[in-house]
Amino acid sequence: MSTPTLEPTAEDVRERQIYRSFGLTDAEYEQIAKRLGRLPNYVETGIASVMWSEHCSYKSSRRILRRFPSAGSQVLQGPGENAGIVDIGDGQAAVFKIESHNHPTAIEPFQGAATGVGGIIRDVFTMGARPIALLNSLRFGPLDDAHNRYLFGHSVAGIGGYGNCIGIPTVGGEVVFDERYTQNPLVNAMCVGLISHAQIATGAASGVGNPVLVVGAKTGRDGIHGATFASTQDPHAKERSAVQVGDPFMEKLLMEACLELIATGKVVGIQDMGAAGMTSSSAEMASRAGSGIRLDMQKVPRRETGMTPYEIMLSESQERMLVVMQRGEEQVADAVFAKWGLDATVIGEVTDDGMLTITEGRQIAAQLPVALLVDEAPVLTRPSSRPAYLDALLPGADAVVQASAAGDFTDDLLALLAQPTIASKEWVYQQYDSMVRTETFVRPGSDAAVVGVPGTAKALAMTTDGNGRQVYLDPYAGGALAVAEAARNLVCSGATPLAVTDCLNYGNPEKPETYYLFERSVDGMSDACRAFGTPVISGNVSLYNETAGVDIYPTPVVGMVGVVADRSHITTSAFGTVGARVLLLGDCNTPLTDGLGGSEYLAMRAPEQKLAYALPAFDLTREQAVQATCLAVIQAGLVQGAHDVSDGGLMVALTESAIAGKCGLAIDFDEVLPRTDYSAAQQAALLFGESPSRIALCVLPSDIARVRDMAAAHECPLWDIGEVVASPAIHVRLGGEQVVALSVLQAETAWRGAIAQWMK
Amino acid sequence: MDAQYKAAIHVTLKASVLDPQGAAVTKALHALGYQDVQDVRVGKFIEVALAAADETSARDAVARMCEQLLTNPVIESYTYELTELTV
Amino acid sequence: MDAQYKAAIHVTLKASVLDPQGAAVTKALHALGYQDVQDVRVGKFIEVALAAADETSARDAVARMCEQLLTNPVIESYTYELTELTV
Amino acid sequence: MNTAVLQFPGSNCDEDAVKAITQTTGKPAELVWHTAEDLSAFDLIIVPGGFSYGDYLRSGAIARFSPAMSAVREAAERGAYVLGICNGFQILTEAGLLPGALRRNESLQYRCAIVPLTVVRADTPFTSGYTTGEEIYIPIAHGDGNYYVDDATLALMEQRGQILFRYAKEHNPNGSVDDIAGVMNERGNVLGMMPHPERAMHEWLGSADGARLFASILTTWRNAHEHANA
Ligand SMILES: Nc1ncnc2c1ncn2[C@@H]1O[C@H](COP(=O)(O)OP(=O)(O)O)[C@@H](O)[C@H]1O
Ligand SMILES: [Mg+2]
Repeated sequence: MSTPTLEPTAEDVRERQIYRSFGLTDAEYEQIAKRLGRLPNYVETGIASVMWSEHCSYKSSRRILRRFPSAGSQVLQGPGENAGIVDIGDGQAAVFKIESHNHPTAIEPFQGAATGVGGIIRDVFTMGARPIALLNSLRFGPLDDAHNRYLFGHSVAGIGGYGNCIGIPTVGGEVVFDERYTQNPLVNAMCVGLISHAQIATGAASGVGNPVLVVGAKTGRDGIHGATFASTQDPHAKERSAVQVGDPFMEKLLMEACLELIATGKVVGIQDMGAAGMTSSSAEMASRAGSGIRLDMQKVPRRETGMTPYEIMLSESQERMLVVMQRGEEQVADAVFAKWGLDATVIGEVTDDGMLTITEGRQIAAQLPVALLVDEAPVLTRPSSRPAYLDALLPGADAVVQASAAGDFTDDLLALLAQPTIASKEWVYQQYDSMVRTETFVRPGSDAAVVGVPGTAKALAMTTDGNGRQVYLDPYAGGALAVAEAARNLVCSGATPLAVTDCLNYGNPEKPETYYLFERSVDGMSDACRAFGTPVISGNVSLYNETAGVDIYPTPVVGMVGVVADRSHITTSAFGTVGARVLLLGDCNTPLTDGLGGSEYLAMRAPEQKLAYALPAFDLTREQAVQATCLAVIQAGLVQGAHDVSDGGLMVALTESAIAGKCGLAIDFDEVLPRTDYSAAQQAALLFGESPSRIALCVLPSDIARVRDMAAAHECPLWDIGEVVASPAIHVRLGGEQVVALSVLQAETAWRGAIAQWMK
Repeated sequence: MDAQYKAAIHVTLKASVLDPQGAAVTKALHALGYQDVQDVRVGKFIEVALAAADETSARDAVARMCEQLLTNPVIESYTYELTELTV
Repeated sequence: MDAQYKAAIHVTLKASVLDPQGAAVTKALHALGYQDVQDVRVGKFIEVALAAADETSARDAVARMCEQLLTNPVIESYTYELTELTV
Repeated sequence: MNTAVLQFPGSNCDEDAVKAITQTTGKPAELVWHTAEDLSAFDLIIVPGGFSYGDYLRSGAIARFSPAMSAVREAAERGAYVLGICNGFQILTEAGLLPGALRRNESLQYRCAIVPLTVVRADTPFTSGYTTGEEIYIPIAHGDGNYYVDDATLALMEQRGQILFRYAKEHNPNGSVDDIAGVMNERGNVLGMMPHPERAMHEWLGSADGARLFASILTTWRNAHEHANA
């Protein structure tokens, strides 16, 4: 094979400033040249530029990410590996991570979303874990726009297409619609795996002379410079070549083969090829072991002819892994991969010179210090400034929205239930196989999903949560709330929260205001993670979600996993026990005056004001008391159903529980809130406001005394607000009057049909 | 009066884009003994029956629907043939 | 020496079999304002590159692979064109 | 009863089928790789769900050429029970062991849900544990479950009693002809169905109605076996 003659020379790269088109600044280029003591050639410039891109180097975020707590006795592997690992007892562990695929999705929603799922699955089985569940967190523009419907519909199909084919159940997630995401939809995918401690594999390339193999798919010209592309503005205008087509069938084979190979104990290190393909996987593996790697491009199996070392090193072809085997054990890999009909090809070896050396046959095509690529990548301190709008927000209690019919909130409730952000997500999750592996105890539709741990009485609960509008209105509290809501969802299902993976989706970090939002929300998340004892063990950052000057809301998404100690504790959001009482953990009084700041109700009834009012205050101590009580009463076997109050407020939560339980509810606030002169705004705030730290419980009358005692012991307020009734209707009395009256069927029709109606 | 046309549209993945279906079919054909098959690409064949004032506007409509709905130019390309149907 | 051929195979659902994809595309085109579209059928377009001794054996191979693997005769029918590639 | 669960590249409900058999018989089924040529040791062969060969080209189209499928044909001819679930049903139709074909769902969407089925006949080896006309709940999870046969074949199948399961009225999830969810061969020892009985083994999975299907096969086999040995 001949060396390409058209490739620019090192001098060309400098003279024509080609490095700029790769995303390197003049100063960064000079720094690289200085460190090398010579001009980097074209291949080297390409390699360095992707490694120093935002996507690979986290240069804008690295300083901030250090603020997250990441240690804890349960943590077996914190951030820095392909996925984090937490102990779940009995020698077993949960492995998980979340990842964004926002930019590819914006231009090819099916494949963009599908390959996002493929990537996160690889991150988990790379650790040696068997993936057992998938979740996804989605943000799109409003559904009244055809292009938004196209993006949403195809993304969902792509997520399903990948997970269904590979046979990992998709058990949960969330979907939010807001015009801030029209140009920049967000697709975050999370994967959870199970592993026994003994099987944990890592991505370190150690042991001089150990062979380095590429396994799985052949390399093509897919997505060259995808990593750079993910870090720049306006995905539409940028390199369209960066979209890849996923092959879930190949990934299924690759997963089975890799798990089989890791189980042989002959693997030294293994790492998937994600962003920046072979470049980042080899550099990172060498970096973790403090070693070097030498790779011969001529040995890499290729799908296309005439590929240059530059193209091979930067290709983002999917479904490939880099494996370091023990020397002399190559044939073990051969045998395992042959059974699955896959290639396992030795392409190089581990060295001790600390260099990443790329050859083409005997000829050196690139040679760079691993440290330069990984450790010496720039860490930026970006200017940060508090956006002025934050200080101009009005008190939430001032947001005045009257009921649409005098004194009656029934129509408002129906309208709210049909808001796509609140409506049932059945249209989405019916397209996902949520049951394969037959371990799904709680399928999508409750608070958290629950998946059994085979061979034990335990189960894992998992959820993803985030609310960009709240973070926009109060970055610190919004960040903390995302963590709190995730924990609350787990607790409602009967689980003890264990740890967090986070996906930080923001706009342009070069804007000081955006950077401020980023920083403050990470602070809020960090403090909440400390409070709940849930360290951050893995995560992902997606910046530059900005088009034509419009940033998305700052949207940190929290993925959280907890353990259900005994399957008998598993609880769902269904209130289906006739005669049981409806109790509210948390305060019933402050919501009356907290107002509607940040709520879906305000966004629906007065869209122009939705960003004008401050959020209700958030008190972490109160939140902890509510969650601790909830978990304690569930574990004591005193709870028939539990549902946290979030989007849409108390009435939406109660209605969802009634629908799921196929029962009616008679809610009566007159006992506990005996005044008769509440204003319409106060009533709306109680019914639909989004004051945090509340959980509705369904409890048998005979258990109420014990629940009261346990709440008192945790200093958690508890309110008895109504009863589960057989007659399938929801009635609410407040201020001495009936303020809501509707049949469960009416509510269910509005709620269940809304998204399908749009997507017809 | 409008004339009747039939467009036969071929949508194929761009040459550089991975075609997992094609790869699987190639392998299957080899396993079945068709060793002389070198490559298979699987695309879509879409037949559209439409009315239009004349050939130019029919062509224009077909090209637009290809670009708007029937293909994603990021990964696919298309060609089409138009025939006028005699009624 | 074998010659190189390319077969362009069109697989379509039989006329008697309802085509849900075609129906969906018709609806989507109407929604986009292409009211003059009367009918859409969606099928597969399979390109096979193969070597064969001569045209007859190439045709024979293509027909056999269509019947064995590439189509399901219960619901589909096919046509193909063969071109010899000049090297 | 000796049970084999076939594994093709891309099968993903194989382990679930093994679990269901273990629960039914107290003895695990054997996972058999698609290259196996001899299935003579087995009384029941399950062709499980999943995406064999990615379901590329057509669901089940490539898998039907696996060596194990020739062995399945022989097993069916000797009278062993064959149960194709979801992708397994697709493979059996592609292989010609069952009539008809499975098209894309009418909605063009993959659909996963627990659906009501009507048991059309309860006098077969696969359904003896149900009652005729009974409504049962079994999960579906497929994108290509839209069953097609031409009218003449359908009439014949009706006449011969080959239709075992229908989606309950108003609950056809995919557009299947005549609401068909599961069909049997003429001889009565090969069943293909889109719903997943192996996912309906416990109330906590949403339904335990699938367990009776496996129990039916076991009972029939035992009866025949004891009869033969008597
Ligand atoms: N994209 C999605 N994929 C899978 N399940 C989803 C998705 N979106 C929502 N769900 C499921 O629907 C239910 C309700 O979601 P959501 O309202 O976000 O719950 P919560 O407010 O309790 O976090 C949950 O069980 C959730 O997992
Ligand atoms: Mg919730």
